[in-house]
Amino acid sequence: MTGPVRIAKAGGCALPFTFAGRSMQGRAGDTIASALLANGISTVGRSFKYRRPRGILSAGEDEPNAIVDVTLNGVRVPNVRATTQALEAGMQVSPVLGRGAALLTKLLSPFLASGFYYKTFLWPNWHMFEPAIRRMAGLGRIDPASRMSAGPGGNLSVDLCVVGAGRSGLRAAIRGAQAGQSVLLVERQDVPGGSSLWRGGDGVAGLLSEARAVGVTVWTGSTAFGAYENGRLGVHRQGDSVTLGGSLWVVQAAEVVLATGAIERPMLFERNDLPGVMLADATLNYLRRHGVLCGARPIVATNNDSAYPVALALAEVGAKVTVVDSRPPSERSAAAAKRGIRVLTRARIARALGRGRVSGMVLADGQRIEGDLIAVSGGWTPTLHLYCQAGGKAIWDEGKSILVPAFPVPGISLAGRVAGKWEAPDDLPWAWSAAPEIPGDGVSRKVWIDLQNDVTLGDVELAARENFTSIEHLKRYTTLGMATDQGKTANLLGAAAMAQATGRATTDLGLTTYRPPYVPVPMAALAGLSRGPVQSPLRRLAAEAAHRAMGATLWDYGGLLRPAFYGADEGSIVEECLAARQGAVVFDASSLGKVAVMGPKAGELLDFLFAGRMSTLQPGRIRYGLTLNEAGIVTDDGVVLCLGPDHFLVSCSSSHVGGFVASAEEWRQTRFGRDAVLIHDRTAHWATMSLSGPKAKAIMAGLGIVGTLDDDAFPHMAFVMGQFMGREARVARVSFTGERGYEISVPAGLAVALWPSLIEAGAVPCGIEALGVLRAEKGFIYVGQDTDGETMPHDLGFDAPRLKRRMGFVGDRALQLPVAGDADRKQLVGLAREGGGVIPAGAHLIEDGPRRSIGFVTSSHQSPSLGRGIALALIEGGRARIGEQVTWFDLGKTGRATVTPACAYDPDGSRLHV
Amino acid sequence: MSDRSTFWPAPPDSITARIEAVGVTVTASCGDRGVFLLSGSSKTVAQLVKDYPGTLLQIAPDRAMLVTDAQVGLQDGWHPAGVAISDLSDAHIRIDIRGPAAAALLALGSASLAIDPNPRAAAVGFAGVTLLVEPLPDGARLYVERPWAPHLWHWLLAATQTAKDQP
Amino acid sequence: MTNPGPMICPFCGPRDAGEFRYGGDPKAARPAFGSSDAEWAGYLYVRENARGVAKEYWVHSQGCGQWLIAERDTVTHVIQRISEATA
Amino acid sequence: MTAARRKPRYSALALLREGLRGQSGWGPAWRSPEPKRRYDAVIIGGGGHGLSAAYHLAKDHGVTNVLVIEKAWLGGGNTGRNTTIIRSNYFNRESQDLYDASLKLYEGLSRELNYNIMFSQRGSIELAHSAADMEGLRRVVNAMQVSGIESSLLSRDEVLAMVPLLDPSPNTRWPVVGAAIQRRAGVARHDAVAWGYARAADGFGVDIVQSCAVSGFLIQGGRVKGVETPFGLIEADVFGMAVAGASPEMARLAGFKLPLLCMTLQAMVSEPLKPCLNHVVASTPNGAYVSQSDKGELVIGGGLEHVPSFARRGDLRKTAEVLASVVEMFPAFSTLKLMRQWGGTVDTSPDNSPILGPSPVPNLYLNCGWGTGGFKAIPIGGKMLAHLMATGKHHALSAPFGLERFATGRLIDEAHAGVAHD
Repeated sequence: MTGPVRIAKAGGCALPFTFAGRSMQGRAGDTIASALLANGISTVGRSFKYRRPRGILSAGEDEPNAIVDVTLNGVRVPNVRATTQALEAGMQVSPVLGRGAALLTKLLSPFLASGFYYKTFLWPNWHMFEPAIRRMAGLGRIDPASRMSAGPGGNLSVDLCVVGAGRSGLRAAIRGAQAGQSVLLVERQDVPGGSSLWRGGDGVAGLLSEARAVGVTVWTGSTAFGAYENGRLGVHRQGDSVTLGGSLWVVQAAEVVLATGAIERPMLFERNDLPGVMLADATLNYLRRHGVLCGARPIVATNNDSAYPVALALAEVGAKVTVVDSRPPSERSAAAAKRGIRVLTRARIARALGRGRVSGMVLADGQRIEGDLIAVSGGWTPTLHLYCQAGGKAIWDEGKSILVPAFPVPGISLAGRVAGKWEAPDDLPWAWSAAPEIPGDGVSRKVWIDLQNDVTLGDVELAARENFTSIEHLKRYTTLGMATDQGKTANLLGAAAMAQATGRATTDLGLTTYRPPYVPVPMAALAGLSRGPVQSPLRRLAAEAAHRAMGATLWDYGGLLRPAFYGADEGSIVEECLAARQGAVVFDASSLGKVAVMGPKAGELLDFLFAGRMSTLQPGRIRYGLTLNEAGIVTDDGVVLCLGPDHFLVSCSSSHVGGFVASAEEWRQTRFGRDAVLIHDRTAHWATMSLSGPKAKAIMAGLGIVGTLDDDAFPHMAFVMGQFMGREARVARVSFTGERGYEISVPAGLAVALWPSLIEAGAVPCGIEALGVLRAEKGFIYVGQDTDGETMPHDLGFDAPRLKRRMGFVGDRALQLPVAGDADRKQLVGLAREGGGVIPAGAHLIEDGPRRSIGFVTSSHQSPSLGRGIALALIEGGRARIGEQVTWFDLGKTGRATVTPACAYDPDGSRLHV
Repeated sequence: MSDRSTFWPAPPDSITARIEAVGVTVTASCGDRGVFLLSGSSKTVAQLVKDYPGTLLQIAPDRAMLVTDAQVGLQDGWHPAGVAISDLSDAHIRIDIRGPAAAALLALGSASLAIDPNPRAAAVGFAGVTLLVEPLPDGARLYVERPWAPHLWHWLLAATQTAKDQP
Repeated sequence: MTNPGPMICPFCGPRDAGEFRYGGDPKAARPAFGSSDAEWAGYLYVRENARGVAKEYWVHSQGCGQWLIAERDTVTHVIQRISEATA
Repeated sequence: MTAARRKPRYSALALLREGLRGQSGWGPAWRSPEPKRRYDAVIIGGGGHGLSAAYHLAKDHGVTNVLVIEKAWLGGGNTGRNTTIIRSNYFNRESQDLYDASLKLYEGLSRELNYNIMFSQRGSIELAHSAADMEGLRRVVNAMQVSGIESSLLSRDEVLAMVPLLDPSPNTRWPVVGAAIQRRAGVARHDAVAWGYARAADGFGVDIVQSCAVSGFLIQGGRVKGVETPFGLIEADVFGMAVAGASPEMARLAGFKLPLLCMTLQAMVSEPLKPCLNHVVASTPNGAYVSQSDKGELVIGGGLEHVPSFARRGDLRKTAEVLASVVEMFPAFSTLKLMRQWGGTVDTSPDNSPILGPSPVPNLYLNCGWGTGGFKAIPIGGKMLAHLMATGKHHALSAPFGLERFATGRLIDEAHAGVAHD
């Protein structure tokens, strides 16, 4: 009993590797599987549930058993499919399922039929059994320290994409290129040729050079793993090593031709899971491509003609071949016999023999046949995966005994064996199709259908008995087809077995849904460039370099990278707050929106977008306002400047600029008319530095940007134009800190000049953290933090739109809905903690008997200027509770606080005019 | 909360920044041109373009961006002639991507440029942001708004560091 | 028969679908201020959400910014017609 | 009335007995009868909610002359497509009461149904990557604690100790700053929930008919008299609708429209691994979440694709976006491969809260609008629909979720409360 051995002499250079700790040698051009076979390895792992030994079944992406963990250059890659992964020198290959618990499961196996876990583990509860079950389950082992990189990938648009560079694929690509189409040909293997590489049949080299000559782009080591909508294909291109993720290419193809061939089916007989049972086509692949003879005394078992060339090839290299053909004698069987091959016809396999590896088989009529390899061919299943993913439906054609497309899918056509066109290459007319043969009654049911998930014929029949008879129930109840090979060799056999068990035709049962990816795809390749700072990028300030130069700490504020504070640590926030109240501070407000609204209906559009009227705004003046959605909920707040007749500038808050522009454009284009009003987002053109504090006016005087600073000529909520470094500047008197304020806007190119000039003029740099405290002291809101998805204008004290039943703006009608008048609406108020401390933001206000939440703290800080904690909160009927005490709750702690008006600092606003 | 200024790389200097990669050269520039967003009837826009020669990038039926060669003082606002003007001279950083491999890099950034490298309208989605494309004989000039320029630059750095062993 | 391919913007031409954003149901007129609460709720929240060809607003947000009306099959995502939305 | 009294009880003993008899003694988990012409109650939709409603009609209200109609295969809609997460960390009191009642039912469900649904209360962790995220989570944790539902905040070090594969470095796109955890939350075997309820309901005599699509309603005098099916007209006194993504279509057949928008929610799994992740981990800002199934696959989900769709399959761009976030948070996952990706059609409501209660047709009751959060609500969704159908009145827990809330404007907003869904 010899098992697999390398018979061909020379070949690629030697490649040392280890398997389960034992050092071995393969050679260049080997897959891990062919190298293992060359070293006489039969068992490559153990099955999921019964821990039975598993040997290599196939030579392609349909392999269920040869799943290994591979470590190379210190990187461990779990669940590598040995049959498609090229061998590399220095690989440490380890089988996935160790021997552990094999004896126990062998004893328990009669009790471990499919779905047993649904019927037990009820007492005491699942948590007691789960850890053990999880340890037994799972395949590969992840290494926390291992990392895999991937290429950037790309997008490609072509007229025609052909999948599969076998003969049919090459011909389709050439036809397309000759017809003037741009053609991409995608081939999974490392060289074009498809099955002709081992099935023989010349002409491939000629076709390949012709394809290249007419301009076909050929990608090898590339798998079209997914067909998505509108003719888009996901293609994974392998990296040069197992430790590299390769890259994701998205191919937009007007037409797709699938020349993806077919997958050989195993046969069903008792103990068909023994190592040494292989697909016939695979044994030919290993012989012709890797010089490996998988068995000295192979038994070729088949129900179709495709196995005869395999038998002849094995015989040619000296193997003692026996053919077991379940069909009556035929011209094919006679020809083989003439070549000295022992052929048994009308012969069915009953049982495989051997411990740990095949030693022969017993036929249905009791005959015993010795052999060290059973090469099976149970028929072929067209690889219709991408057609089905793209919206097609594969149905079993009882007549032809193959899967066929039920209806055409636009843009997708089939070529070659996937289309059931069986005329084989040139001289070997084969009939490959055959109906799957399911063992009848009175035969052991220990017949394996899904080798990786250990699903037997008995499991399928148990599912039928328990009425899990839909194909989807069969899959989910028995886990048939849910392993890493996704049932490529099992699904159809499962369907045929369930059909027989329930007296139906395989066609009626249908198949489970084909889902991407066709083969597992590295997550690193799918992530592509989206790593680190390139993932979910932040917007940046024009003056960022200047802030960095001053050692600012930068944080993410709603999608923007902004200075949090300028000192060494968060302690400097207090100093910045005090500087604002006592001297003057400057903060970078460049991200505030500057959206121009122009045209005859500009004022009318703004009246419609804002809860208060804007069209009455005079040139040079500024007005604060709220925008709502049609449900009356506050979506943003901001100021509007009137720059001139029919020319307004909306300064919305930094994180809502995109939202405001989108909403304004919706109403402009669907209600007001494109010509009547135009919207230009000028935000990026301007940099805005906001100076505020009692000394702000003195500093402005020193800068000379604007002519007059006289309060009558230049009052609060007005703006004037000025000059900075020879270019136009705009200075607006608005205040978000409650202090006198001058917002200076200059062209963005001058940002890095304006910021230092304000610092040199005596302004203290102020970060967003301090700004958060200053505006909270004033009770000024951050929409989205101090408001939630239910807050309406009157909850914030803007009662006019609702009470005056103002009409003609977004959300107007919603302010009259019953909910708008509920007494228990949450209203924005201030809170002063008993004893002066800080109530954590996120704390709730509670009422007892029974305890329930009546609101929550939205903003909370220690106020350096007031020397106590201040907070804003949304509380049910808040304004009516001003002056009352409430109880706050935070993570189990409670305390008291007094409800105050939202504004805790300079309520009458006298500071603005100091 | 830790300082994020190390994770988010400092923005490149938008004059001297340059990337040299296999088959592609990337350079940046900004500031030295008058750039105006024009909206209004095509007649009035055409008249303006005649008076202020430069490149006109058509963005939408109702807007186009005029890139003049000099700092020119077109007045912001709504003009009775029925055209709206916005001075966006400092709004964009111009990034030129040139060389034989430019087309593939542009296609990686925008599947739309893979479909049509010379789009009828200038605005496209590129590396997750919306920017303007001016096709060049050997590549393209991208006009990206300043807040997104650092991201685009770091995306270009990542995209051009193609390891040779990953296709 | 070719694939439906990328989305065709009436102004910008064929573009990757990722540049477009769904903009809601094309509403008839906005109910008058005096409409009933139920009418307003219908305008705000009730949608056709047809299975099959549906009339939808789309916005070419990473492009010309135009609001478009598309007739799109909500099962196959194939767009049969797309045109500029008008006031 | 114990459940499934006419069914052989599942137990280790029964397994032992059947193990020695070649598993031949197990009868059907549920029958597949031809439907009768008339029932007391008909439930449209043989998913988790529909089967749970049938079970609760029999168990809570003694109504057993019930038919469940499923257009395809039992549990084949969203029940068979979700990422199996069960939790009740919601913001509003009405949602907390509803989803926590569901969690409590789940805690006893395996024994109640005599069917192991493998509910693994391993804790659901929501990551914060900034101080602002932490404040948002604190707002929800406090809301839950005030309502008496266990939940707490975790420090950065506690999170990294529980989830060692997370990238601890401050220099990653999603630095771990802390998290919120609900320890009673976890995952379950989703198919088993549907099969457990089906078996128990069948045990009470409920008829479950698959491959039976409703093609129309016979409405007389403003009430539903019967439903048109491939088996002809089937009449009943009261009807319940629990069809999730098919809700708009079913409503149209009954002559009204709903405030729903059906979209695709994607899910995906890695190849199976030895145990390496012992909690559900979600990230609010990037919307990705991951847990490990008992078979070893990493079950990964991400946000919605905001496009009306009944395609039940996701776009490659969204798959790549979700995986990019997961790999950035768990760098070791870069060595893994995506094994399978699919989609379900989720019926989202304007406030991300369900719609439970009478429809505009008096004797047709609604259970829909669960959006991305339907699986965790199967036990309570069924119990509420059963109560409505049996009594004609709301249960206290379902009252706030009636269809009329959209006219009064009293929405239960779980969209803006910053709670990551599913």
